Amino acid sequence: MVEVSLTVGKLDASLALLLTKDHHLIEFPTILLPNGVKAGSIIKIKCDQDFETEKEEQKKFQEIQDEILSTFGKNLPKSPNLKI
Amino acid sequence: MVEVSLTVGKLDASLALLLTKDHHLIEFPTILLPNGVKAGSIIKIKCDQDFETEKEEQKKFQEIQDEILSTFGKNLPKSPNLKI
Amino acid sequence: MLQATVASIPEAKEEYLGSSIVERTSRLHSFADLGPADLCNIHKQSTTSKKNTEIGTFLYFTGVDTSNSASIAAHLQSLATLIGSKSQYWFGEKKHWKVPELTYCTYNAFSKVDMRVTVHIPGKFESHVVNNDGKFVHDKISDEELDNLWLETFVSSIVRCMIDSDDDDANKVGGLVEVRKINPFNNGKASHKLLKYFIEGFEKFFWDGPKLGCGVEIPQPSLISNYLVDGFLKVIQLTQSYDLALEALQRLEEREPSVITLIAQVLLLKDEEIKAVQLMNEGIEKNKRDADLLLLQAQFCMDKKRYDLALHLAKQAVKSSPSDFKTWAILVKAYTKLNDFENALLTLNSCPMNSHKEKYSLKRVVPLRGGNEDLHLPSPVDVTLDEVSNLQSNEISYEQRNLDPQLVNLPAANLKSTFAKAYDLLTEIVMKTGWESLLKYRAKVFVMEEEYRKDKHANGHTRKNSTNSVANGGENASENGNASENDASSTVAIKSPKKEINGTSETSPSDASTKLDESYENEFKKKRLCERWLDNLFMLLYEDLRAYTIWQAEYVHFQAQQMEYKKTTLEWEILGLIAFRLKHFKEGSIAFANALSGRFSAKSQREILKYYIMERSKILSKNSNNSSSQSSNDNSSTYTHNYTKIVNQLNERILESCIKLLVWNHRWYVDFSPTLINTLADLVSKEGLIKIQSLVQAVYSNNINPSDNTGNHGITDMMDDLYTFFKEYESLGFDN
Amino acid sequence: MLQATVASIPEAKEEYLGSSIVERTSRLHSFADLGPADLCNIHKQSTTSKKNTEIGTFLYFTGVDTSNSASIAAHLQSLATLIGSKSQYWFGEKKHWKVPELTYCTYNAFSKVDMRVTVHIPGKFESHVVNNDGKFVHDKISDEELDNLWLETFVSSIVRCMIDSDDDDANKVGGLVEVRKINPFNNGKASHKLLKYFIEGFEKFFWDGPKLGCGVEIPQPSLISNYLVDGFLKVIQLTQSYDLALEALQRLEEREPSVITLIAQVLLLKDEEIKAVQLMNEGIEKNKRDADLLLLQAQFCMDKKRYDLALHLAKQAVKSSPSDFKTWAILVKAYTKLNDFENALLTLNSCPMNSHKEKYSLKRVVPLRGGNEDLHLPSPVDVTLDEVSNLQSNEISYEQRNLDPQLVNLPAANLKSTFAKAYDLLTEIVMKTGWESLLKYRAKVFVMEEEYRKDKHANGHTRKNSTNSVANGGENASENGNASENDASSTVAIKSPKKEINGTSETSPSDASTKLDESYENEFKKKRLCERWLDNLFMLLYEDLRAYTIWQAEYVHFQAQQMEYKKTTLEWEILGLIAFRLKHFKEGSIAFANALSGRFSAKSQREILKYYIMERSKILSKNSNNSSSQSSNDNSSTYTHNYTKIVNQLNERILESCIKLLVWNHRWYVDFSPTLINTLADLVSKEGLIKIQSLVQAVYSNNINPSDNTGNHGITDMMDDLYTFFKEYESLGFDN
Repeated sequence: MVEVSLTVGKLDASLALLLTKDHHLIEFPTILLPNGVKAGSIIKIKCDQDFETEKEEQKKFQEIQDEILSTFGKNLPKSPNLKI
Repeated sequence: MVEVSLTVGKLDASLALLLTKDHHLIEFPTILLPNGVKAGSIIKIKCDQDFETEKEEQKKFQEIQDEILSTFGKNLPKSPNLKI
Repeated sequence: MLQATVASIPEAKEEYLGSSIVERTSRLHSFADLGPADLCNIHKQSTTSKKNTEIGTFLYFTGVDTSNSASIAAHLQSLATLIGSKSQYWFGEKKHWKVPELTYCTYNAFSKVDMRVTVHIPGKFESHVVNNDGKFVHDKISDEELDNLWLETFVSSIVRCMIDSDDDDANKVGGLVEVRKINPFNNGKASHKLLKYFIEGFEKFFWDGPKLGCGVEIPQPSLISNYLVDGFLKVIQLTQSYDLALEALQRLEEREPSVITLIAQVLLLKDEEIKAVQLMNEGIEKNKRDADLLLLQAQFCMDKKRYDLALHLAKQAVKSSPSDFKTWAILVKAYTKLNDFENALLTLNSCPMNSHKEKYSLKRVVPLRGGNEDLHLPSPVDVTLDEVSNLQSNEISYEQRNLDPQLVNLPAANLKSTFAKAYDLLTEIVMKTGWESLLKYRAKVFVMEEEYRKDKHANGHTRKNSTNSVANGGENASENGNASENDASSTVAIKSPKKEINGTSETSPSDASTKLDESYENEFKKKRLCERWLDNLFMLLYEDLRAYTIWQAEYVHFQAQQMEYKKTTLEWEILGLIAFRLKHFKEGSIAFANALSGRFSAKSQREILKYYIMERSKILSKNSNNSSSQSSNDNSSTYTHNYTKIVNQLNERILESCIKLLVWNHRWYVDFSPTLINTLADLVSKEGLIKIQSLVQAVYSNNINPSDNTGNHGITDMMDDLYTFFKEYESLGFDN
Repeated sequence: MLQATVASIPEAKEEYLGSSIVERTSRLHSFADLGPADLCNIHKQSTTSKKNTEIGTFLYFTGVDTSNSASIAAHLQSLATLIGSKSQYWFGEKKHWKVPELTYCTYNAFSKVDMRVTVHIPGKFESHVVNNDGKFVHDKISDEELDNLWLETFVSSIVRCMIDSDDDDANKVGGLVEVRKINPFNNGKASHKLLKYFIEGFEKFFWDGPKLGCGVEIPQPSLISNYLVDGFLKVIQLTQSYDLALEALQRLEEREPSVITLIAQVLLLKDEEIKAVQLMNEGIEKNKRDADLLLLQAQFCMDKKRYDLALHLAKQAVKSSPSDFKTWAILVKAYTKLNDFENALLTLNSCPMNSHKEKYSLKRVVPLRGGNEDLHLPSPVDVTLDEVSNLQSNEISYEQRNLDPQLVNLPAANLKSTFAKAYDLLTEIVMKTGWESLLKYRAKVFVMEEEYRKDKHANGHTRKNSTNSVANGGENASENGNASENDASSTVAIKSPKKEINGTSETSPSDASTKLDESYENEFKKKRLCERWLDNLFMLLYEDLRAYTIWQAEYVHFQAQQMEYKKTTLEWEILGLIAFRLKHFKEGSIAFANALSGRFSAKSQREILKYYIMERSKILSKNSNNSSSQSSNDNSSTYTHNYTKIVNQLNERILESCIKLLVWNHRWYVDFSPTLINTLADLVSKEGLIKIQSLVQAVYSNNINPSDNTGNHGITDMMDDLYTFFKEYESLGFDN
């Protein structure tokens, strides 16, 4: 887990400019900021890996692959190719 | 507090490209990502306002202002302006 | 076989003898990616004039066999013979030339050297290798290295002649015309050897493919996406040599798993759909972040109309390669097909733009000091079709001068690179939503850039500055107050709600930021900033729609008044292009047909050809549905009759369009048009060669209607060349 | 007072009568920000030639009183009289002209209209207002509105003439020379009225200031930072009218609190330091995110050498306005002063670049069809100084042709906008660290861009594309393999460690990303990507350092051999500029002195003038320290003696430099140089007017040494004009 403190340097329609202590400049969507945050506010960001969602998504993706294979990847009896 | 789930689309030397569910693209410093994160990983970001640090910084800033005022903003007896 | 004539060789005069070579040498260091077309320098002596003065000319070539110095020497020799064989009109004077010396330069894009062959007549030939600095490095090269350089050169040449787009007008204003393009694979048995040699070269240099550059949809060439691979696939499709390709690719796949995407692509070209699907599935199992493969799979699902599946794949592709335009583009398409327009707009807004790249096209290396005065552009007389070959340029320039000002310079027509592609995605959306709804969707998801124009943020720190090279119209307008106000009055419908804050308070930084702080929590926070380039595309879309709407309204009005709606060919063509940009294909095709009823126009002909092909495939796919569901239906035979009639009609139109374009290309020394060959090959596969042959014979036997501008000559000979090509490569349908 | 002569009027020939006005009209819509210089169109009839043919000429003006149409008419009238009063050499022929008509155009940058006055001689004058579309809109304007337009026009003119940099060479190659610049405030009592009128206008249009644009350090003009404010402050400094300014600003502050920054700035100019400090403190109490005020406070602390305090303020400024270059720049400076080079580099890397903006400069509006052949550029004879006025251009072009190739086009010399400023920050760092340590610091904090060149990311999605307009050298080199290899061999010391991954695997997307995934957790993760533009600046720095080092080494070598180290003036000048860029001011000043010993050069003179001023302020500040600490010292009187001698010497050199530059400017029709006036005013405040006057009198009374190229004429008259100016505005020291 990583936790870090950032200053909101600027607040725009949809993007905020955040500054780290060591002068990193980060563009950050305002939608991800808590309510009440203003230019000049300081925020804490915690960042964690989300293994659960990873697994879920993987499963869903596998289902899509299976569906594609079963729909288009099997030798169906071909409809007769009419020649006119 | 805001919590959100993001996919790591790409991982560079210092910047990662993160994607939100609704197709926001965020440049994010890799230094803020937890160890073990790879391209394709999913991460959770929690964001909180940090009132304590705000107060601290405010105090420190006030001290600087006071020092400036007391150093340069008081009528000291002028050293005589030597005309040569 | 159609023999080249001296009238098929365009030439440009050099400033002084050999200056074209000097110029090329001085520019070698600036050649990027594939490099320019081959250059041929010709020394000419007049046999008629007394003084023994030599002049120098030059022209460019693509498609010449550059696999070794001897084959280039042979090409030069035959060129010299051709020029010396007959007298010709040379800038108004009848001249008989002798050619004592020729030099051919062809660029090796792998090793970044220029390979050169000089032939002395009579005499021997010599070859040189020239590096980036213009220095001869031939001496330092071993025989083995030299063989390798020639193979690289050959592969470079073939890729160049395949990638060079034949979509563009061969004779566009200011473009390169002193170039002759030859089909490298239409040389009987010998071309089979060349094909094998090319595939061998492809396999060998596959790992250096990125050196050749790539198209505009990706920012950087990769092993799987680059011009070498593009050229290879085009050769395979042209010659239908799928099995040769698969062998080579399977060997490469053992070393590089991502080659699986290319194998699947060739299987799809070969119509082995099930195999391809299985292979793609296997590939994804191995690497579910292979963006190229995900893209191919997504495209496949789109083609099968399974947009739900495509959506999932496109999302995964974006996650796997978020800096590529093409992954985002297919996501936009999937959302659009699924009528999820809000997400379509949001993803469109996230597409990474690529403003620095241009499509590959052949360019002049040697500038024409005297402009067009330096050009000798003879008219080939061996293949002609009056309406095409006799097209007068003064007629076109008359139309240009008198062009309806409303139709001049519609900025959407000049979009380049990813901006053009993004516009295409946007028109697909508006096609389904209509303009008014589109504006509502836009207002729902975006905060408009102009509401934040004062915003300092817009400068150094955002992606927005990638858009500065968008069509100038919009940019200029926003730069000075008055102009943009004038603009506002004409595009009032497109403007988002006027700013409420005004003047004073708006420009005060402290003030503005307070305002923003207060309000951002509600509306703005949920919306996203619309990228400036997308904002600009909306503007261009409005202008296209306005022009289109005016045209349609006028047309109805004229019809009601029973008046003729008169436009020049050029105007119809522009209207057709607007309609096609807006996906109103039916209306566009009418405009192009009107354009072509006035005079021949290569652009209109090419566009209407696309329409015919689109229509045919629509009918064919409808029929395959019908034939399964309605096979027991009573109307079956009437249906079949109608269907056959329509398809036959379309096929005839396609054939006619191809032939006219082939004649046009031939007039401009272009005897290799991959797209047209593929179209005809497709026709042959559907109808059989015999039917096509007899159709051509019936309509284009020499000199049928010399009176009504349909007189023609040599067309059957020209087509014979193509039949030979189809037979040589055993194209589908060549044998019935 | 120095009367203008006909030889002070440069002219350019029009294509046809009135064409310059037509050209200007057609370009009105493209004028941005402040707009171009005023244009004056002159119709001329030869009284000597028989045929009554008229020709048209034009020139540009700045500094003319444009406060109403009558004053412009008066200016035109006197111009006509001047031209008609005497015959003159006109392209080699002696001609006597009559002027029947003149038109003057001056751009109102607030309302974006062109104000025009035409005078017929004999006859009346008329005035017009022309809008962006080139239409006359005079009729629709009420008298009150018209008065307002004229006030706007006047303010625009004054701001233009103040902002137009007089740092640049008046006669630089290809630049605008057909322009005459006048001091708008050197007109006796009348100019006091103009000054008041300008301040009135400033106060009235303060809210529209952002319309006039801003310099390169900020992306967008704000109320506090824009050309109107810049021009205002320059006028206040020039005329030392601090109290007038403070009154106006205090009224503005009531409505807009951020004006406090400007008040503090004026207080500092007025030398009321304590008041300024208190005011800044108050302002910050009210709004601790006022970036402009924080910047001013930080700069103040820097000047006081309290870098620790400046650092805190700079950090707060960056947090308050992170998209401005200037907030970041001062943070870099503070870190550099505090020897925290790692943070200096990290913050430098975060500076937002502004590649689209250019410094304001006067440009041609009317192109010269015939090039320089169209220019009539007489030599004024009223003020001359032989070595300056007789400078031969063929001497300079000889030096240019024979220039040491090592010194041609050092790319750092051509940096523009924020890139030039960032380079300045970088050289401040290297000045303290040296090159080798700088490389180590760099390697410690950055991953180099080239290690990630293949990286797709570099395209659409990062800020990196803001750097594409950096000096071309670097960009081109990286675009084609060979060139960049050659490049590598010459700059091998600068390259970061070679990539370990090579060829094949590097270009394979799947492969590369796996590699990256594995390794990113250790080294790379802690480092930051070096922006491409910064990478490029390191390259340029290396080239500057190399040239500098070679020069210094050669010099030592020649000295050891007791040989003369010979260079042309141009070469010395370039060496001086390199040294100044690298902050080796002593070495630079030697080079400029060498340059000037060969012949006069305006650039060298200007640079060495800066050096003299820098040296003097160093000595003065050292003395003020010494005088307090050493007042009881024995050596005190010897010290004072030496000190006085050095300061006197520097003052004489400063005076001499100013005079030479004034003569040079006068030769090129520039009779207004704010920087030089300020320098002289400073001298007067230090030494008293009487001393300066007698110094000038002693050296420059007419025609002293006509033999040795120091002959002169009219210099005392020219200086009298300035004395009058100082007296008029009661400059410090004018009365002793």
